[in-house]
Amino acid sequence: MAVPTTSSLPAPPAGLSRAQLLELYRWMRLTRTLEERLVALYRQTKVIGGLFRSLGQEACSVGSAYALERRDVLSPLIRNLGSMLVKGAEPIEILRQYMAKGDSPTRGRELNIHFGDVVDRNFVGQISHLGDMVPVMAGVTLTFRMRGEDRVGLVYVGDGATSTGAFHEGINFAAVQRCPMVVVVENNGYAYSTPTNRQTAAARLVDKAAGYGVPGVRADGNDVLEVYAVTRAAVDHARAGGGVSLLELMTYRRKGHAEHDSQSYVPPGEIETWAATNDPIDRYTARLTGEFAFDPSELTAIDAEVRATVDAATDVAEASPPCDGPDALRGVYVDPASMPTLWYRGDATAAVVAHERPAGWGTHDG
Amino acid sequence: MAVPTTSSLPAPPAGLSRAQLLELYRWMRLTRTLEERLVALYRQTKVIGGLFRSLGQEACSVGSAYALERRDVLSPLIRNLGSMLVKGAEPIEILRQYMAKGDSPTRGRELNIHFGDVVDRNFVGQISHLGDMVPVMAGVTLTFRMRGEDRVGLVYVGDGATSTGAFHEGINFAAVQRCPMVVVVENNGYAYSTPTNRQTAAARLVDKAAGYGVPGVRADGNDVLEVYAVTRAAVDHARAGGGVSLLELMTYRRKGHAEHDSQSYVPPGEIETWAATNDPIDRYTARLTGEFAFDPSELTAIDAEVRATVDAATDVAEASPPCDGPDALRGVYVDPASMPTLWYRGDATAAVVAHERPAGWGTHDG
Amino acid sequence: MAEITFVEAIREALAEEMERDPSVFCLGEDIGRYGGAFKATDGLQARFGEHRVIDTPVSEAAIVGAAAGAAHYGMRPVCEMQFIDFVSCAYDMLTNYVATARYRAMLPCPIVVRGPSGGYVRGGPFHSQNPEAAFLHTPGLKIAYPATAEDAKGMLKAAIRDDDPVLFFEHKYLYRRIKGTMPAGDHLVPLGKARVAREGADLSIITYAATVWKALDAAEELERDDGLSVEVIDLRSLLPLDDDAIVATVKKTNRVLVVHEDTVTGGIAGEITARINELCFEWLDAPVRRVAAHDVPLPYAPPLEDFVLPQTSDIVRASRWLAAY
Amino acid sequence: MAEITFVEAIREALAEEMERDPSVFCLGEDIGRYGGAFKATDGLQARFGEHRVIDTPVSEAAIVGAAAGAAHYGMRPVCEMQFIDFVSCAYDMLTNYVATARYRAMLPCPIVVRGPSGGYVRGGPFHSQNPEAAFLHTPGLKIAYPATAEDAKGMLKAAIRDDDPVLFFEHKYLYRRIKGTMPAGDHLVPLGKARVAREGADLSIITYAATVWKALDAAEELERDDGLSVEVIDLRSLLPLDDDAIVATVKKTNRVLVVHEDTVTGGIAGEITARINELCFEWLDAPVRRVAAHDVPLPYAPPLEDFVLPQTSDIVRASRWLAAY
Ligand SMILES: Cc1ncc(C[n+]2csc(CCOP(=O)(O)OP(=O)(O)O)c2C)c(N)n1
Ligand SMILES: Cc1ncc(C[n+]2csc(CCOP(=O)(O)OP(=O)(O)O)c2C)c(N)n1
Ligand SMILES: [Mg+2]
Ligand SMILES: [Mg+2]
Repeated sequence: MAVPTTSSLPAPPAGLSRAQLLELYRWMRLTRTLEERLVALYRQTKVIGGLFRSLGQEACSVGSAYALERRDVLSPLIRNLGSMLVKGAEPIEILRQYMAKGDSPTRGRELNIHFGDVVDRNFVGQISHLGDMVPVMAGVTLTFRMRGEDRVGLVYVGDGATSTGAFHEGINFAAVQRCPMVVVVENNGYAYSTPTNRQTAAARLVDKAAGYGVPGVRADGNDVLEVYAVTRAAVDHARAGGGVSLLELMTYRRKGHAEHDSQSYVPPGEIETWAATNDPIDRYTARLTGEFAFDPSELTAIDAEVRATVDAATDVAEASPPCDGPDALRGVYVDPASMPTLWYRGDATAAVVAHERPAGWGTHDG
Repeated sequence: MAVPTTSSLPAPPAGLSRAQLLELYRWMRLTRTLEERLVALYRQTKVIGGLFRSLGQEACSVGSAYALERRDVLSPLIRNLGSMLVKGAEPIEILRQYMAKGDSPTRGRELNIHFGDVVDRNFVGQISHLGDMVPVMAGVTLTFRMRGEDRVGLVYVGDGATSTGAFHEGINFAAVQRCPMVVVVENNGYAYSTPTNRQTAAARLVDKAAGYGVPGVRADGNDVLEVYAVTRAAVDHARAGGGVSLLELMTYRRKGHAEHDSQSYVPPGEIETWAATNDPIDRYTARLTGEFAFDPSELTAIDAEVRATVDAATDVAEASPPCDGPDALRGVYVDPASMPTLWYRGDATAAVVAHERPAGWGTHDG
Repeated sequence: MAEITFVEAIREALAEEMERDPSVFCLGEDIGRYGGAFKATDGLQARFGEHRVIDTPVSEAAIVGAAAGAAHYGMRPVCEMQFIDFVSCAYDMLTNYVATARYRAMLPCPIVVRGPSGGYVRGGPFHSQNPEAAFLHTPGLKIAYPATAEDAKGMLKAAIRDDDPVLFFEHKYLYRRIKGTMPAGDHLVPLGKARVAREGADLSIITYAATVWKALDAAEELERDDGLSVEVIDLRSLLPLDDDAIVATVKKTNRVLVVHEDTVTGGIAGEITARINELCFEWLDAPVRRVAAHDVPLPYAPPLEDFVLPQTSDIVRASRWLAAY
Repeated sequence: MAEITFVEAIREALAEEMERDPSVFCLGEDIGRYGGAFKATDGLQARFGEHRVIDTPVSEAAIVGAAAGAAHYGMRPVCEMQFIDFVSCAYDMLTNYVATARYRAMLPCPIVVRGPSGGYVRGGPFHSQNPEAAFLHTPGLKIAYPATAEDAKGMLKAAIRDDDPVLFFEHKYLYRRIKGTMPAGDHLVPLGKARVAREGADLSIITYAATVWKALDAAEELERDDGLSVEVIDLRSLLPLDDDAIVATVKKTNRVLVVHEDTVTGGIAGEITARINELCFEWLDAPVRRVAAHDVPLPYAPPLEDFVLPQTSDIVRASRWLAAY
């Protein structure tokens, strides 16, 4: 896969302050450092289940989420750890969740970064089924439009997820309803082992936009400022009542689908080229210290602070209690709030005695 | 809704002979006459279930199906009676099916024109769930490509059906696989009561083509020769290994969704305008007798022959036997070929006596 | 109070709840200006506006998914499936996204998915379905299937107010054939509670939806011709099932017929039989037996449909078997 | 003959059938070059070519629909769901299109839809499902769920040759944990036939898939500690169910525990209980009882998953109850 072409030169820091430029850097660095920590914990078998990396894609998550206000709603996928951090998810939550701790955001019910908070920080807990979050976010943003609230929603899909019926139904529904929604297609070249050209015959995923009657923009997903700028424009468009936009962010998945994946299907050199020439953090670092004249020490200070933050969170997470089995029965419904424990969990003989029988029913001897 | 714009002037009779020009006329006339007969039978309550008309859309069905060879496969929808006739369905089959006769093609299992023949005439029995036939036809045509057979498939969808996930998944799959498949979107302005602009925000349904990386053509669906020409080109393209095409045929549904529908939602005058100025049979008649210099008597002779055919078929269909209840249990599986009749169909007391009990099990007295 | 039909009861429920609570809104295909394929939402768009009675594209997964999203942010959406047969297109969304929302992510998801279901109407295999059993093993969902106009109204209102997602099946055979007089005021019928549709002492028929009426006809006939006293239990809610009501009738009559319109294999009668075994096996004087549809897709032609679906005469014969056992 | 794992048995079955019959082909996500998420199709694309081992877009409905279309025209497609949890996205296609094809339109539809299912692997709610019960009331489908490597191979080969559509569940917990020695030659195990996994006289455990192994462990423990002789029936096929095998074991032991990994409510145990009631109620010396998962979406954290799913100790305790009854 070739290095993506940039549709335009990076915009100047689109109304961002210098502090914000550093903040973007910090979110990308935090994403990467936290994921590296998760890899270490995974190797120690402390992470339970698969581990999904966004290495090399951090600019997509961070740049796009940064374009949202706190009241706006974000729907992340497994490679959007960075978006969730920007939206207010805490490293400790991520760590506890990956380690299946009893005080994790889902109390052990769900894995990795499948969790959300629609009350305060406004990101929605995803499910695994690809595409399903698009209709859901159509409904979230329909609500804002119906109630006249000044809020926008952003939903991510991968190149693979664009093939799902749910994606199609959701974006079409939202487009007709002019929902204030931004759909970000994070085209990282692969869906698991399947390259994008086996996923669709379309020349560009953004070519789908016209079929839904919405504007479409393709951008360099490894340029955090460009990602921010195009997302910000789409968010503004949505906020102004313009409805749905489709963004295609060109990036590259440098790690396997999950940690276990050997990436045997990737052409030799492809990963190395991207790593060497198109790492979003490297590129941004160069710009910050070059074009924007930050002193490198400002960035290393951030790196150190991030590492300390992740270290501290790791210590707390490791000390977190495991889940408690019977808690599994709580919270399926509001009413009833708990499901009963099954009949055989207890003393068998006592249960036979307790088992109700009609009067006159004798002890049965087979 | 405005009269559709024609993307190009009608082609001259695209390699068609004069006999074929008359054949096209006959299929359209047969479609309309047969549907009118069904309306009469419906009013006599001899048609069981809903009745779906293609009045004013006959050119879409006939012109497109006429572009196929017998070995090619067609997947019709409820408004494609004309296509099925072209593909070899007999009026008697249609009549028996609508009247739920025991010798109908599905032996009473399915209704209206939900039936097929994949052995000889090559059209596939549809189901009601919109969009589902698109993946199915992707598989049919994938098979032809895999086996190197010189066969093409054509699948219809309505404007409404383009909103389904199945449509999206099916056309995308077929496009990636370069299946020899033509997708015909019959845009008749409505899905039940929903106008196309509430179905999609896209300016034109054909704008979806680019999103699947396939060529898209919009054509005047009420010009049978144009329909034939664009379909023929797409079929040739598929046959030559070019893969999927998407055609949008602009037409208008002059009757309600089904016979019971009052069309209260249609703006006043809209139906009348289409009927007066854009009836596909009227337009074709004018061309045949004008541009192609057929004598009107040649057409009235066809009309009479068609009427006689439908009359004769009606007589036979009316005399056809009804279905036989127990036949319902046959044919769910190849193995077992029949399902058992349930236990209570028979004499209750005898069944109690016959009911097996262990030796020594006394008559129970409650 | 005048009698109204089942479908009018549905419409009243929707109107009353939309009136009462501005967070209630409806979405579905052709439900707005047209008022729905069965006119269940007739007049609601004129009364409540286009943004509270939304005509959607033909996209069942999007309808249900959007409802879920709206529900997370405080709305109480009511989705219409034009025919409940099309809920299969939203199966993933319902079973994976909606049903698990609260459990996996503490997402409130108070939605109702309603639509016309059931056979006896010559609708053929795709306009006659009873898909309730497919959802029975999905914790997080509730399932309602009323048989009377009163319950249709009272349970739909309860479903809309319920904080959990509810699948609400409306038997289209009953829409215009069944009438009822609505209790005055805010008429609510709680979910999860069965109803004794007819008291009896000799045997029990446990059923729901359209076959409640067939069971009542059968009970009448059995009383008249055989002198049998048949109790008919209308389950009304299928998830949760009203175990207390099931146990009570078993303990009373000791003989049980479970009747439903869905196929015998895999229908809800299996679950009911298992619960009876677990909760009150010792009270049984005969095996629990099922009357249900034959295991075939529902065919369209009248003689075939009549053969496949359970009829009153089947219930009568099966009851005689049980009584004679 | 060397032992091979369950997943290798699957692969052997696929390879042998593709070798034997050129109309057999595979399609699914990442099954080609990558060999599938669980490597069930590893090496098949290299051996049989790209057009017989097809990597598809992420489109379960299209995978199943395309398989059906191919089957109408003489092919025998084998679809892989990357995880069986995603079969929900093809629910409409399977239950409405595929299952009815022969009945409604005389369309041959010999497809197999296979994929890794089941829990005990910390996969969480969307990578651990057992959706078999959702398909049980769909006439036209067959359902296979083998527990041994031998059956995995023999039944998959039989499923591919079957002229009807088959859902084929492969428990991922067994993929690499269970091994077997394949019989020489063309090893076929017929669909629709259960297997006596262990002979016994005092009580019967009827089960399938991963819990067969837990039932066998429990039987061992009960024999050792309680002197109980427990029969274990491995159903293998869930649709059609092997009534003869069920009746035979009931008549032999008179006490039945039905065990499965799916939730208790709406799981297949209900259907089995109903059939026992209908066919051999009079042979029961105790109520039929169920051991199954708690009625919650399957949680991910080990203590939660362990609590929710049936464990060997649960089967032991429930068996003691039955024996003491
Ligand atoms: C409906 C559905 N089918 C299959 C899967 C299995 N699956 C998980 S991730 C994945 C690939 C996703 O690719 P893409 O959308 O490009 O996202 P990426 O992993 O590249 O970020 C697949 C097929 C799924 N989660 N959902
Ligand atoms: C999946 C699905 N949802 C809903 C329906 C109900 N339905 C039947 S026809 C129809 C409208 C179809 O409109 P369109 O596709 O434009 O075809 P037309 O009737 O105009 O030919 C609807 C919504 C259906 N058949 N399938
Ligand atoms: Mg990707
Ligand atoms: Mg239309």
